[in-house]
Amino acid sequence: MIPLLKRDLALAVRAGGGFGLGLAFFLIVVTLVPFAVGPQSELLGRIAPGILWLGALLACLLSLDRILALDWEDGSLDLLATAPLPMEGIVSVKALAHWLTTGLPLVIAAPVFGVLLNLAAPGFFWLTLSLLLGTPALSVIGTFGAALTVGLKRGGLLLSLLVLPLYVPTLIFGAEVARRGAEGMGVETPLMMLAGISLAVIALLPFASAAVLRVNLR
Amino acid sequence: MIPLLKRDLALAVRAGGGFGLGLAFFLIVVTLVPFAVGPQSELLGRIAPGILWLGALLACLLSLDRILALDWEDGSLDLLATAPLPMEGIVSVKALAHWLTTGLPLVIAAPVFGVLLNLAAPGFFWLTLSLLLGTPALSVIGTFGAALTVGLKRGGLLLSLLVLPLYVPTLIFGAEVARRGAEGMGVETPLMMLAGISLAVIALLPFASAAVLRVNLR
Amino acid sequence: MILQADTLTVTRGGIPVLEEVSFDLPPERALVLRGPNGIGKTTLLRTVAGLQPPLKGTLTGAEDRVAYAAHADGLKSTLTVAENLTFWARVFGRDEIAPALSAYELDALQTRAAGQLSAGQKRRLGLARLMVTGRPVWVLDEPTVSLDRDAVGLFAAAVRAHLAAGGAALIATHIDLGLDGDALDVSQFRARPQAHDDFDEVFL
Amino acid sequence: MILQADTLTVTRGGIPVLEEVSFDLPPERALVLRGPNGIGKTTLLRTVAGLQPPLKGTLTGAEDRVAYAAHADGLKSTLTVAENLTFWARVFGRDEIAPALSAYELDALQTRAAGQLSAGQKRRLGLARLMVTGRPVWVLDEPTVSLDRDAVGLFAAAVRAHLAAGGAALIATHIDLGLDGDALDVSQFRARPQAHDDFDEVFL
Amino acid sequence: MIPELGKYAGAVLSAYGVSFVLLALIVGASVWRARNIRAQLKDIEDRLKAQRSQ
Amino acid sequence: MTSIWEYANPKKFIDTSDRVIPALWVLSLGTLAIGLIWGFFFTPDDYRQGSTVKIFYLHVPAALMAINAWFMMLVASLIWIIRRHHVSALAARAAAPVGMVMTLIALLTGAIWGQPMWGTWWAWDPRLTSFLILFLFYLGYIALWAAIENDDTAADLTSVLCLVGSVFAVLSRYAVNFWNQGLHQGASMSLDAEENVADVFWWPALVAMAGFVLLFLLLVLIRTQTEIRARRMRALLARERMQ
Ligand code: HEM
Ligand SMILES: Nc1ncnc2c1ncn2[C@@H]1O[C@H](COP(=O)(O)OP(=O)(O)OP(=O)(O)O)[C@@H](O)[C@H]1O
Ligand SMILES: Nc1ncnc2c1ncn2[C@@H]1O[C@H](COP(=O)(O)OP(=O)(O)OP(=O)(O)O)[C@@H](O)[C@H]1O
Ligand SMILES: [Mg+2]
Ligand SMILES: [Mg+2]
Repeated sequence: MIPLLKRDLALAVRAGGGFGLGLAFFLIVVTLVPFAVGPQSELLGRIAPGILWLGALLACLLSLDRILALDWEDGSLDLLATAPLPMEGIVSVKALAHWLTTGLPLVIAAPVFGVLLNLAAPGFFWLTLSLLLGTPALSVIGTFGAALTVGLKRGGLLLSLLVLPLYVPTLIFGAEVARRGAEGMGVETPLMMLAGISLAVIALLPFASAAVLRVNLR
Repeated sequence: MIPLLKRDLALAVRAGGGFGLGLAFFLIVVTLVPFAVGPQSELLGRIAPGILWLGALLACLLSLDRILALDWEDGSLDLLATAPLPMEGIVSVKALAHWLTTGLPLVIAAPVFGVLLNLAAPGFFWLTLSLLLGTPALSVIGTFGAALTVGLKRGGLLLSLLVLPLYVPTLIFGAEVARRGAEGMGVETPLMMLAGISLAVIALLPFASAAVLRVNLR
Repeated sequence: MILQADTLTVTRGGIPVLEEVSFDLPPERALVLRGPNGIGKTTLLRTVAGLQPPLKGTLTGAEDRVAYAAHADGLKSTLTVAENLTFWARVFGRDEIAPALSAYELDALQTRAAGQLSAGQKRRLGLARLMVTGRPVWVLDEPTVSLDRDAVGLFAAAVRAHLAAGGAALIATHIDLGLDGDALDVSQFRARPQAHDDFDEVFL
Repeated sequence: MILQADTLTVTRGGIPVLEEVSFDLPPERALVLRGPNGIGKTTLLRTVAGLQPPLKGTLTGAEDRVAYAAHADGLKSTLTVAENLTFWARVFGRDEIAPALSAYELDALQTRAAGQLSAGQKRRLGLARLMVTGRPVWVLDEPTVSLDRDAVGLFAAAVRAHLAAGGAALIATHIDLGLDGDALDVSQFRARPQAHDDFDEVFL
Repeated sequence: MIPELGKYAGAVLSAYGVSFVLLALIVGASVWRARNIRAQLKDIEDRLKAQRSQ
Repeated sequence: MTSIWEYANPKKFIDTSDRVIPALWVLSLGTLAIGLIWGFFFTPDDYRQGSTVKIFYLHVPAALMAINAWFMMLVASLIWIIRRHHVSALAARAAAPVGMVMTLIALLTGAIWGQPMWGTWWAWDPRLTSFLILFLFYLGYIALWAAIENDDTAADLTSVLCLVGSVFAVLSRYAVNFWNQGLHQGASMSLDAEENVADVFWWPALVAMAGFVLLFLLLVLIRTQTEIRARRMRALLARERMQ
């Protein structure tokens, strides 16, 4: 497990590895929003928590097809499947690596982007917390989608189509935490739900991912 | 030229060809926005023109790497380059095919999605018109980006990064037309600018695209 | 322990390509699979490696004892030769990569990124991977593709050393490797077309 | 009209791989390029096809007269055999695909999607493409990869017919094609490593 | 005996119209594809039978 | 004593359904016609909603079938996963487009209804939103089937997607409910409810519902037959190619 994680992280930071590209995409989406909806800061402040969550989600989404497709193309995935690692472990490590290279940077950078969108002061803490709790779920669900589409030619857009409805509950509760937090309202319920979803997904979904990946390798 | 266009359209509608996937992505982005920013219809109506433009732009963006990458991978691009077609013609046809399979469906579907986001009644006409004028520019600029990144492994996210800043002027004027239109204000200036950008880009950018594509094929 | 295939039927895309395949592979032996293009050698090897289940028949002695080398090498072009090899060694719970490097004369290339190797060097690295797995049964699919004569010699020596140490090898190849193993022509197992009358059969 | 290369230097990744390459290719002749892996045959052929400029030297008679067949076939797997071929014919301003189909015995496969062909059939389709271009100079990079003996015969016959009709062919290959063309071993043109003392030189 | 739909006539009729069109589409597509595939399969089975009886 | 699993044999399934289908044609179209004609021509207008109640006879049955179709796919997927009967996997595949059309009818008739009732075509009401999400699930499910060449692989992958998707669909329902308390009517089918619709609307609606169920059954049978034949055709062609 550990060597696989180490390798994936090493690959991510090498040339062309994709570390930081999710972040850049996030930046650009956030920058484009004022151009699209207009520069009124009151309006931007109102939609800021939602847009930041949506931007983070899209940035995650776009990097999903790297999770497994590269290993599939160069044959590593076949070889890993014959190695003494449980498939559930492999997909979990892949999801973890994706989170470390995409989700975590987004969590750290989100407050900075919040400034750009005029996010209300109390919102910063809740936005960061909700992203910290929610992005792992995005990575795990995304790995499931990646495992479903791994053998397909140009699975990228199909992957988005499959994964997005699965992202809905996480997005709703995550954005709700950030929005209520920014408005100074109570956030217990959505926060609990968000944490619950993340835990359940991390505990259970790798089994489904491993199962579909095995089918795809056949 | 014509056979190339015909082939690209035929490929798009065959299995796995990607026709309609851009549309699906657009649908999903538009669906997710209310989950992110909340269901208040007044707020949604205010940001609707901007979000619809942004959604259309992202849907375009995601399908850009199909424009040239597939032909590169299977060697068609090398063979096309040695055929008696000017490279400028090839990239123009590719951009046109992209617009027909991605941009045009978005233009047609945008009013439907406008309903979902509670777009103000006068906005429908201006939204459609601005997309009709603006999406060709998105396709042509995107083709330029695709030509720049064609030989790179996993150029997808890099392509987005390169292209997004180039999309900014089109987005600003396009969204401005839709927004002012929805609010019943005058739209002449941004409309002229939008049309101007599209025309200029269509007339000039193919030369740049052809030049970088030639370099990339070397 | 013997690797044993007993009346195996293997499928590709849902269709049987080889049927009733039986062979024994005792330790210290190599078995060379032969047969024309498209007959189903790759399919058989993938089944032995455990990547796909056989349709019928049983396979014993393969579980967790097989190191598989496919048409693709599973190398990461941005990692160096040593990093690639170390990764696979660790995955199989081992550490030592020096013997594998020297067996394929890769020492001088240790710090070179795999993407900057020539095709033959890449292949040598892919084969060196087998030596760091510590697995007793090597399952090799056309291992000598794009190797020059000297490198084929290195490969044959590595296989002989592996056999001498109690290992076994199952090799699909079109060329003569200079190994004194048994040869098995898989053409004889070619799946017979089945009668089409019975409606059920197609869902086999 | 003669295809003529005069003291050509060709580069790959910015580095010269072959230099001072000169040859003449008159009509009705075939020229077979030989040389070990990695010497630069593909690079030379891409230069002749006009895909990359030579570093030095001149090339005459190639402009708009070359049909190039690379390692990859440029087939679309969701289009049928006939659709693929018709597309390339139209691109070159022609219509007739029947002779090409029959020369490579593809008639029976006309309506099959290219993705469902075997590797050898795909290659035959890729070679049939040359016949619909109507171009006089064929530039072929290892055309017989994955072809079986019969198909190699079909290919040789097609080349002979092309030469008899006044065409020419430049072919890089490792095997014997049974054509009575001249052979050119490109190893002799291998680029010498240059002195690195002078700072400017590396920017060549 | 067309019922009096009042000011909502447009809404009601278009609802029925849209529904019928969609139902007709799915029924039509199902039937058409059923015919098509049935005929194709028959062709292939006949051809294979002919081949084997030679 | 014959077991129900006998119908998992494709041949037997086709033979049996061939016998049922003609009767189903008559039955389903008949019931549907009776229900809709009754509802459209012979029921009074609602005192609040006016003639728009007539949309009820399309909207509610379609909405119910949209959910039931997904439920049927879930059961069929489970049967495939547990017992690996090909007919059930193909039945799930056959049902998906029908379910998607039902979802679309519910969405569109609802939108048309909403214009006079709520003054808007669309609102992000929980029930409406859930249906939109259901529509997306149908879309993804169908796209995945279409994208995979190997039939068994496709059956395996889509049934796992259906399983996981069902869990997430339920989860989304709760999430959406939390996110917005809506303006849509409560459930009319619950027997205890005060707000139960009057019997005059209720009876024709029941008949129309029966019609929709029968029509769904008919379409699924026809389409499953087609899928079986198509699958056999692909297998025969693939074998022929190998010889
Ligand atoms: C556009 C999306 C809509 C969807 C997906 C939808 C869905 C549903 C569903 C699933 C039911 C059945 C509930 C049950 O009886 O258990 C239902 C019933 C109903 N819907 Fe909708 N609906 C939509 C829009 C509308 C609109 C705009 C109206 C406007 C008034 C409406 C009015 C009704 C009525 C009257 C019922 C019957 C429930 C009752 O009688 O109280 N729906 N809808
Ligand atoms: N994806 C696929 N779907 C269906 N059939 C396939 C697929 N890939 C290969 N086949 C068929 O399966 C058969 C066996 O292929 P396999 O790769 O096992 O052959 P092989 O003996 O390894 O050939 P080679 O010597 O060329 O490597 C071939 O006839 C091939 O056409
Ligand atoms: N992308 C690249 N960047 C730098 N050098 C490269 C690249 N690709 C190939 N080379 C080098 O260029 C040289 C010439 O390659 P080329 O493909 O022309 O050889 P070839 O004679 O066609 O070999 P083969 O017989 O294997 O096809 C080789 O030594 C190779 O290592
Ligand atoms: Mg093989
Ligand atoms: Mg070469």
